[in-house]
Amino acid sequence: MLGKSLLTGMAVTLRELFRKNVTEEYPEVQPELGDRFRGGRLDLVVSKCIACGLCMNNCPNGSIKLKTVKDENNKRQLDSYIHNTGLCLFCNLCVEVCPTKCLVWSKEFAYAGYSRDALVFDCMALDRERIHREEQSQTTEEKG
Amino acid sequence: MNTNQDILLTIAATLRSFLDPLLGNPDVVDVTMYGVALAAILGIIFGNAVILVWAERKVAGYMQSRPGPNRVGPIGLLQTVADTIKLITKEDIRPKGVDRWVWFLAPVVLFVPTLAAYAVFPFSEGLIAVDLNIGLFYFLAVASTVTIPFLMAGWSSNNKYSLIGGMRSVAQMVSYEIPLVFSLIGVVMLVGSLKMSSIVEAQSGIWFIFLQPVAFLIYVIAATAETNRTPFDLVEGESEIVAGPMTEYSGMKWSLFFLAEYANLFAVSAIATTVFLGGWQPPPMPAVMRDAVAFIPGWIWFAAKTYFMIFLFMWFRWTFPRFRVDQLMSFGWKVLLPLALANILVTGVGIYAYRIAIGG
Amino acid sequence: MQTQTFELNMGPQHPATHGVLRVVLELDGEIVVKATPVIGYLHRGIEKICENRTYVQSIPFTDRMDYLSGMNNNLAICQTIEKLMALEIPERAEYIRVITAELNRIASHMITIGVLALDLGGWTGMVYCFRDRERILDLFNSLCGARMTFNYIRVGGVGWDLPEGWLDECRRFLKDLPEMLKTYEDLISGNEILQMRLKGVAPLSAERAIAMSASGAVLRASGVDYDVRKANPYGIYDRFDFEVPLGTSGDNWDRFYLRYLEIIQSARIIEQALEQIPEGPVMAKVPKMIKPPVGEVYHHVENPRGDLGFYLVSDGSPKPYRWHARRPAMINLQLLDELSRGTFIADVVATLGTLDPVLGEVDC
Amino acid sequence: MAISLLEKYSVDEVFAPFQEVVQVEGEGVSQAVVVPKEKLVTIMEHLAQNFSLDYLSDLTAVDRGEKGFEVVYNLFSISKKFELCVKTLTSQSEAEVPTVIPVWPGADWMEREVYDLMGVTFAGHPNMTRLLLPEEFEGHPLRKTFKLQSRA
Repeated sequence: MLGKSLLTGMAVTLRELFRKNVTEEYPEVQPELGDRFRGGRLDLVVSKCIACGLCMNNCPNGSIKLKTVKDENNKRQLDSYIHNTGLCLFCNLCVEVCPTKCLVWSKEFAYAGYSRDALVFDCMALDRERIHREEQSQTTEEKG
Repeated sequence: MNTNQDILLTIAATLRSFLDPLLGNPDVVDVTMYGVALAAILGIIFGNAVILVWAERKVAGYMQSRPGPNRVGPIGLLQTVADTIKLITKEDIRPKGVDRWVWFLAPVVLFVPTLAAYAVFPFSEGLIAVDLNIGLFYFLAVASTVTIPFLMAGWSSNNKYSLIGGMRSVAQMVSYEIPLVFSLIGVVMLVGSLKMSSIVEAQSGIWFIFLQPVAFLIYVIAATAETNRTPFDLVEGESEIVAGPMTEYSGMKWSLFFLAEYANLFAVSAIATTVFLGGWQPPPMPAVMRDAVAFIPGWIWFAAKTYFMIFLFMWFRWTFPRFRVDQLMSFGWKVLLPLALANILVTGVGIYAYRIAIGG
Repeated sequence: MQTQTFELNMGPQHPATHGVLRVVLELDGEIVVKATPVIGYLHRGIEKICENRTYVQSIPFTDRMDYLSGMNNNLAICQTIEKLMALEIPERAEYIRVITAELNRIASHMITIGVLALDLGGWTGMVYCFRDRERILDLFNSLCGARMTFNYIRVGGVGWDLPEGWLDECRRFLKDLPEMLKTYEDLISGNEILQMRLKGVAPLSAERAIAMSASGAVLRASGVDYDVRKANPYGIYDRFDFEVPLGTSGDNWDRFYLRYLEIIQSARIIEQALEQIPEGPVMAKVPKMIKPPVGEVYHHVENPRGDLGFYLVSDGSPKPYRWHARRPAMINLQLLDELSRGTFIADVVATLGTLDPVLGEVDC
Repeated sequence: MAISLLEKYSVDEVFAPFQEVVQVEGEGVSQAVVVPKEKLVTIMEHLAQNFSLDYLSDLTAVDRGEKGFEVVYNLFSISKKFELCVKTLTSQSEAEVPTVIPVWPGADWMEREVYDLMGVTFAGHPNMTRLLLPEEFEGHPLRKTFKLQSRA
């Protein structure tokens, strides 16, 4: 009968009208990212890094650029570590290959900017900032 | 006159008694009062458009398990205002190669019949801008000219999508105008008048939706097609012809189309309310309750019924997929039209039989 | 009366071309005389890129081909490399592969159904499909941290073991699936307007479908029993009991409804896999640097869009000498012209929706 | 499970009329039959008709450097579940093989893609134009002589 299925369809939408909606109100409610989330920036723990360059070599799209220098003991040291998220495929190969596990994904994914340069991160500077923040919070804790 | 005087009528009467000594000549007062009525109708159209755009988005949102606009103003009520500001401040782009005057006039021309149709809506007892004795006929005549601006827009845009849309609008609106008119004829036969107020008053006993259910169904379907809403939104046909005649319009010109769409939606709903749902009269109920709700003015009932009809149209829109152009035409001509004609026949026979029964 | 046909450019920017497909339509009024698809707007040269990458590095690029079914693409490339290396992979990994690939198939078909509803003007159906698909994407997110570009299936197994409670979550999804399908049936596939729009439009004969190398639901809608999972079982698909739904006339309706039926079969496979899944490792012993022996291999799997094949040529070095993908969506898209002729513009949109190309894969 | 056509029948059986021109190359998963391009269409018709290899799974080409271009056809039989890989060679300077559209019309876009990316023309193809790249593009990117530009 023409029309019966139309009424069934209307019943579906009417039922939905009174159901709870599923929207997450994004800026107020942050999404649950899960432990295995990949998609933010790369957090590099400089103190653990041995500057082997495996992450750079394993990157499929050349999004990691690191430079090394030799220190007085002829050991390689990190000179600069640039992660270009604009080129990043978020494939996790760099994190997996790291022998000292000094790379982790940060959960900060909202870094859209007005230029491509905003997508390029200096991971060493970010690490310094992080250490600085931690120290500060430690001192405030001690004071408190 | 009604014992509980309608507040709007009181305002009108006060205004008139205030103007009378001021202007002296009763004709001048009449003209001034028409001006006031026109302003009121414009206010209704714009106010309604703001509410309806918001309501449509809310209804769509809730039907799609999302909240709809909820950022600007309380529960998103000011969203349309914000959008309007955006549309007004947008650059007015005139694409190269458009037929300048026709293209410019199309949205304006579209707005005129829409506005004119509002003159005959009986919002409440006595609350009608012009109670023409051919009110319904006037509405149909005026509303049917809506086709022309769509064709103008489609033809003048110098865009093939617009052209297809314009052609579709002519085919569709002409085809569905006929069942629309025929569905109303049954009611006119019952009332014996085209006057809006008489049609409403004739329903004080029983609403015509109960006497003319088939006509109501045909009217709703044809009206959906007339207002270009899903499942008959072939003129716009988003996924096929981008936006049909509106493809090349932007900014304020586009929003006039948008405004007219919602004004039309209100118009067809108001006519449905007037003709089938008893207009400004409260729903049929026992006499005790009738007295209890007597304080509610007629235009509240009218608005409530009209908004129910609008919700129905929105409900259709957010449930159904779209027809194809050939199916649309064959449905209109092969199903709706014969059905409407049969309805007229049955109504005629019914009226005749009723007269015999009464007479005998 | 003398009439003239005219040309209409549908796309590359058009609401219903599934990305950046351009179709040059020659129209006689509303009737299509000729439809020429013009592709390549999303061509990134993935084949060339992957020939300059190692085997492992080429896996994330396959995610970006058919981005609605990344798991199946990962599966295809990994199995091709494993076939070339003659590598055995652990049981548990095989089961995880099947579960994720079939979940991905369900997600992809949900999009196909929903987007077709949208192309026919039914907005709400699309939203419901996307809403339900979100459940699968959440499952994938907890599994591998990505929602669409997974890079989860790896050479030798899978990247991560299942997190705690994942299988239960998966079972819960399967429990809710019939209700979701009921909703689609009520709102989308049961709708008479939609059936009117699709039934009998753009039929494709079985012979023609085979001759045109069509695959997936497009081929099966014409009644050809060709599902790679059955015809040439890969992985452990021969252990599962499932049916290959077939159409009869190969019209738009068959192509559309087949996807609906395939969701049910995929759910059956997942249910069986969830029962049988053993404990154990999820990764075989694979050398750090993968260097397959000299040789070449063609391997195909059943992608939601059809028969996805990879042709790899190895010269013994860490990089593939030739990396070629047989993309089902591209080959199916060839049919658009002959299927659209004589139908209406509105049908072109529907036909395109049932052929279901993903432009990332068409253009590669 | 699909098996290679050559597991079921011997090469002599399959290619009886063309024995002297057909060669079997590689083994295991790499096994393929190399046919001369002059006989390509005849042999393909023979395979399609007599061994029901009715389905052209894949058509691609490999740049073998000095040896020229190798055009690879992966065939499948939907009814009998055979598979077979057929190859043909064309020299670098000529880079032309006959089209198989008369046998499998579905080869249309696959051949155009090979022409576009590898620069092998298919004689007899009704519309031998670029498929993915723009008309004005110079060169054929999948050739080994075409070097990827490093990112600036």
